[in-house]
Amino acid sequence: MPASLFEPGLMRTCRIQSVIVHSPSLKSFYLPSSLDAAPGQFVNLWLPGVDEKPISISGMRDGLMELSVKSVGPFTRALMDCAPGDLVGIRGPFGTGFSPASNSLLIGGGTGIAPIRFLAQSLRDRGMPYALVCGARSRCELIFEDELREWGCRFASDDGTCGICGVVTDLLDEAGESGLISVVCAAGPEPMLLRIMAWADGRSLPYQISFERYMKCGIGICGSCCLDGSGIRVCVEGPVLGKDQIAQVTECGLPHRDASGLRLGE
Amino acid sequence: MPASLFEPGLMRTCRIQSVIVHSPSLKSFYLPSSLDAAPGQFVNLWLPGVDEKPISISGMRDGLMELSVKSVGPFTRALMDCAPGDLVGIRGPFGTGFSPASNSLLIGGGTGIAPIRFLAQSLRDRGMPYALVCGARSRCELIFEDELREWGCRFASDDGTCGICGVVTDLLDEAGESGLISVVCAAGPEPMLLRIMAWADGRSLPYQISFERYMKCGIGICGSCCLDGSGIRVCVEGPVLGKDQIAQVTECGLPHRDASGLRLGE
Amino acid sequence: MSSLRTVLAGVILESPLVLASGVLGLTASSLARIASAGAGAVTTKSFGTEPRAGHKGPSVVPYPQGILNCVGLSNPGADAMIREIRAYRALSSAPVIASVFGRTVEEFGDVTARAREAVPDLIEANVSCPNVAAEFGAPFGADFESCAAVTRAVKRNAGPIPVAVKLTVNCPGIGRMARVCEENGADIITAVNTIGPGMLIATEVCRPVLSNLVGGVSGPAIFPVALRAVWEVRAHTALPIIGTGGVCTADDALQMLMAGATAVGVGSAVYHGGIDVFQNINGGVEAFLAERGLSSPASLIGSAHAAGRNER
Amino acid sequence: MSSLRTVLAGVILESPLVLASGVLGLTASSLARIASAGAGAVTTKSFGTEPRAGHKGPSVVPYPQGILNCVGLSNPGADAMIREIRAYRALSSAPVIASVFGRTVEEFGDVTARAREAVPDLIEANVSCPNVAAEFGAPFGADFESCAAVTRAVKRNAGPIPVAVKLTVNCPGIGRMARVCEENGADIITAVNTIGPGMLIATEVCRPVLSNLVGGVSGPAIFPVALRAVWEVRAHTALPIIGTGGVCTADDALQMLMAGATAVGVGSAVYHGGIDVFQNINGGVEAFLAERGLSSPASLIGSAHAAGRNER
Ligand SMILES: Cc1cc2nc3c(=O)[nH]c(=O)nc-3n(C[C@H](O)[C@H](O)[C@H](O)COP(=O)(O)OP(=O)(O)OC[C@H]3O[C@@H](n4cnc5c(N)ncnc54)[C@H](O)[C@@H]3O)c2cc1C
Ligand SMILES: Cc1cc2nc3c(=O)[nH]c(=O)nc-3n(C[C@H](O)[C@H](O)[C@H](O)COP(=O)(O)OP(=O)(O)OC[C@H]3O[C@@H](n4cnc5c(N)ncnc54)[C@H](O)[C@@H]3O)c2cc1C
Ligand SMILES: Cc1cc2nc3c(=O)[nH]c(=O)nc-3n(C[C@H](O)[C@H](O)[C@H](O)COP(=O)(O)O)c2cc1C
Ligand SMILES: Cc1cc2nc3c(=O)[nH]c(=O)nc-3n(C[C@H](O)[C@H](O)[C@H](O)COP(=O)(O)O)c2cc1C
Ligand code: FES
Ligand code: FES
Repeated sequence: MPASLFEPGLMRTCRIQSVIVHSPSLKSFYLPSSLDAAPGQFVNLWLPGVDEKPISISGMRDGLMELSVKSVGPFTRALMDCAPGDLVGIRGPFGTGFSPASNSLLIGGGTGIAPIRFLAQSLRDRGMPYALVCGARSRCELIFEDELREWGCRFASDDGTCGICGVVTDLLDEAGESGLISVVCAAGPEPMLLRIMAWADGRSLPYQISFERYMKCGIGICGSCCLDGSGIRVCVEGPVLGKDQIAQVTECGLPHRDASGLRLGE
Repeated sequence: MPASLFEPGLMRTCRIQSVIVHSPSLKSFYLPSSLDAAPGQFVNLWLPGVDEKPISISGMRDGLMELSVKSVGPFTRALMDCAPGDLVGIRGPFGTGFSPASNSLLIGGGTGIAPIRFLAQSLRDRGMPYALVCGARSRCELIFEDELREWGCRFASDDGTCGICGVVTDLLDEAGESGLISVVCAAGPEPMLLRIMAWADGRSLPYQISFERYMKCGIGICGSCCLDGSGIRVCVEGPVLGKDQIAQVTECGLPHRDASGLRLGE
Repeated sequence: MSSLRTVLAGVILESPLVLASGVLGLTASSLARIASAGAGAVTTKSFGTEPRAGHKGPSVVPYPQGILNCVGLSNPGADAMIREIRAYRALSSAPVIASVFGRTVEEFGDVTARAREAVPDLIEANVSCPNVAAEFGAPFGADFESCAAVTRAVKRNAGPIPVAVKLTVNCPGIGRMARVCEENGADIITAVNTIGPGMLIATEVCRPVLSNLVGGVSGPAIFPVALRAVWEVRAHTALPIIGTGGVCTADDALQMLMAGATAVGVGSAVYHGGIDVFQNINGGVEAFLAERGLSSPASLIGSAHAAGRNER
Repeated sequence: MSSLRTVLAGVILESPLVLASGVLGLTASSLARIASAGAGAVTTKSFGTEPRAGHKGPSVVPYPQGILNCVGLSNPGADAMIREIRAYRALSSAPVIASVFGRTVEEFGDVTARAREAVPDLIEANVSCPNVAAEFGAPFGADFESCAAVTRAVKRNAGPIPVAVKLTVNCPGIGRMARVCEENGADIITAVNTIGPGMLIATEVCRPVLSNLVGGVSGPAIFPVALRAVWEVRAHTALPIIGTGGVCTADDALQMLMAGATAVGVGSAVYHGGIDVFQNINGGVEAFLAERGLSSPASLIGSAHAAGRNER
């Protein structure tokens, strides 16, 4: 049998090379990787003995893949204890990425800053102009604040500890004015994404939005991540979806399905 | 999973395109084939409902693979009944081929003429000079007599019905004189092959000899075709073996092993 | 003109391809998408009476020859699945198969009664789940007695809806097991579920990859085993068969039909060949039929049995 | 310095790799060639008291994920194999395993007595052959009773030569089967034989490809199933295991060791990776050991069991 070509679905293990502590519950992990990944794509990260969960790639540089994670439950808590040298498993990269375009308006909220930061990194590398706004509940939940500021980012925080006191959508009009916007690229909590889409729709701007849904397989077969409407699989056709795809989704803003497939609250 | 590259071991079916009747018990079959095969290689031919047996490729032209077969038992007898349009299975090409060289002396005996004819065909295509001698028990056991004669072949037959009355090795000295011989390439009954090797050894000529042994798998795992000595697999390292490989074989000229693996007479 | 129309226990499918249970079968939208992608019928994820989260990750991991999974019996429960089946009807006209499981014979009866509320076209009993009442919790499908009991319980509560029993090869003889199902009222045999189970170990970390240690094997690796199982079922029963396991190409589907399948399950191929795999297989089967002047797949069903042993 | 030296039931192997039975195992020269290619021990083709030609062709047919074979129990008989084993001694110092089978318990005893004349280092009982005395001719390995009887019969006649029993996954529980073998005197468990069986159909000719219709499945396709079987055997017995099935790479071999194998069988990989596969696997295992400062594969054996379930 011929040696099979690279299959992203196969499990590979590697050692964490270094860790950046943004805050005790917000860290970035660097993994050696020769993968070719686009901003917006994610990996399934396996902590042996714990669980495997989808995590966006937040940067790719010098053969290192960066993952930026916030502690919200058992898996992410266990990850906070990981140190350089620890072995983890990686499958992916999975899903679709953002299509890089000049004059993109990039919007990241919370851990959604992760893929947006990778996108900004890659637009900068290509010399493509962009506008960038990021928000979080509080400064301590912001990743890469200094770097992003250097990259021209405007900030919003619920508590006013960083940038304007408010939500990231409050910055949209201003950012929209600052230049000709060709496309809106956003990732973050779904209520924020809904507001961004409404804003962009009002201006007839195209958009690319990164969605999160409960995921198991990452390879498009288990059905956990399928969106009501046209049955789009967030792990394959997403996580980044365009306006036309999103138009077919009938569950935007609804509570997500859980591990059993049950929609919360149903 | 990536589409697998072409694997010669897999079964493929095709329809017999045409048949040449050399004699009621000696026929050539033409099969559509896009395979790249070298003279000396063989295929496993499956007659559905009958058996699967190794058969040398006797020619390759215009997308047709030619197999020339003599009726000697149940399988080959059933093959004599096959007509254009009949479906057969093919696996291969298997094994090693002859290395084409200028001034080769080609010697075919009996059904061993089959691979030798393919070799002559390919040397002619490349414009490489060769000498060619073929023998059979009787004219009616000779395949491609007219064509071979056109190609400058000298013949020998046990009963004198074609060429000299005698065995093909009787022609060697003469063929050897006719020019500078760089290598001897032979296929045929093992006693003939032994005489050819002795003749070539006497003249310090290199040789490439095609062997036949009982075969099942054709892919080098069942062990049926292994030669005593260094354990060469005739289906993979052979059927064409060079002088150095043959020097390690300790069973040349002995009765062959049968389907059970038992050497006949042991 | 050849058509792919297939009649399965009286139910009409526009293609013999059936989306296998557990693959993209959790929601109405997902099922409808696969139906419009070319499946003649779609099967829901197997559901029980109550929601179950299933195992942690990794729970679905490919290896180069196939896929291992231990999602097990994770499902949103009968209430939710009934809602999804009903919602599906508004989205697609292709038949839908409700796949059910229980941990006891009674539970199989109960969930069938629930499933019936949704009026699926077929009910499929997944007997590969462990029988909590049996020694070592062996699967129902591994034992003639318990498989018979499940078949009866499901059949009793399914009313007029035809019942498929989905068998595993991990049993003393799948042909005889199918016969037992037939004798106990099954209308269809689905063969097979995942095989194995199998394991993969991550050598760097020196531990099994799957959270449950082991998982069922599916995908191209298992195709020959599934094909043989279908052949055996055909040799032992007159029931229509949904031949499932490793089917990725039109040639695979044709082999299943010739071995005795009336319909052909497709699951893991969605990974190996994408969602287009349904259209691709349909196209290949249609071309095969057209070349031979056959008007439907029906005449292929079991046709390879006529040839007998490969020795004249 | 790491070495690959492995002690298997007291027999010393210079590598944990063992040529699996039925692959290039008919003749002394072939066995010796594989030993010098890097196998730590070699196993003969399974032989019975009398020569058997086996099935017609096609009897060994690859599919993209593995190999199907129905060469079955074709073998040149005990007389010839004894000659080959003796001749092998002149050619190689690597241990040789005589694989034997019988169609009755008595035949197992008889062929073991014959095999013993050749003084092999180990005798392996292939219990995947049909028990002609059993209902439906089920294989000895499918039934606790008959597997126990064979183990006793072989052990009785093997004298001081350690006995391996080679199990199939087609049984009610391979772990418990291994335990039964242990209780009845087995010194080693070989796990596993081919799985399935499987079938392939040539759709153009509408008939099964293998002359025997079905054949055992081997090669990379079956690796996860074989690995799980080794894990189960390890969990149920203290016997050393020859972990066999689909091993093609050093990582596969390491997984087998970590699952509990002391030695690792390699068969079909000779097709998938050529005869160099032994050297390549040895090299990879050696590198893995060296990187971790381990002196031999022994410390890896069963090491993945320590990790337990993948849930903290
Ligand atoms: C495509 C994608 C990219 C993501 N990228 C990032 C990232 O870059 N950084 C980051 O911190 N987080 C990211 N997440 C979210 C991350 O997967 C969850 O935070 C994580 O799974 C929580 O697991 P837990 O055990 O810590 O918490 P839990 O207590 O199990 O869950 C907390 C919440 O996390 C979400 N979640 C849990 N399990 C899953 C799952 N299997 N799939 C999807 N969501 C789940 C649910 O909303 C749940 O309510 C991403 C999720 C998706 C789908
Ligand atoms: C590499 C190779 C190339 C060959 N090329 C040709 C060819 O081009 N034309 C041709 O006519 N014949 C060729 N043969 C021989 C051909 O395979 C046998 O004639 C055929 O297998 C006989 O089968 P049967 O059932 O007709 O006769 P049987 O009665 O079964 O056997 C007659 C004799 O054929 C040989 N034979 C039988 N089965 C096999 C087997 N599985 N493998 C090898 N030899 C076998 C044995 O010497 C046997 O005594 C070749 C054989 C080999 C090994
Ligand atoms: C991720 C996954 C989940 C599955 N879940 C179920 C299930 O809930 N019920 C069931 O009967 N079969 C289930 N199966 C088995 C499939 O329906 C099918 O029988 C098996 O995978 C073999 O077919 P395939 O090779 O085409 O996938 C599942 C298979 C996979 C890969
Ligand atoms: C062509 C072939 C012949 C085999 N013959 C035997 C045999 O005679 N006795 C036996 O115990 N196992 C036999 N086997 C099984 C192998 O020894 C091995 O258990 C199985 O193939 C799985 O390992 P693999 O995937 O490395 O080949 C045979 C396998 C093949 C492929
Ligand atoms: S995570 Fe399984 S289909 Fe998307
Ligand atoms: S024919 Fe099987 S090894 Fe050569």
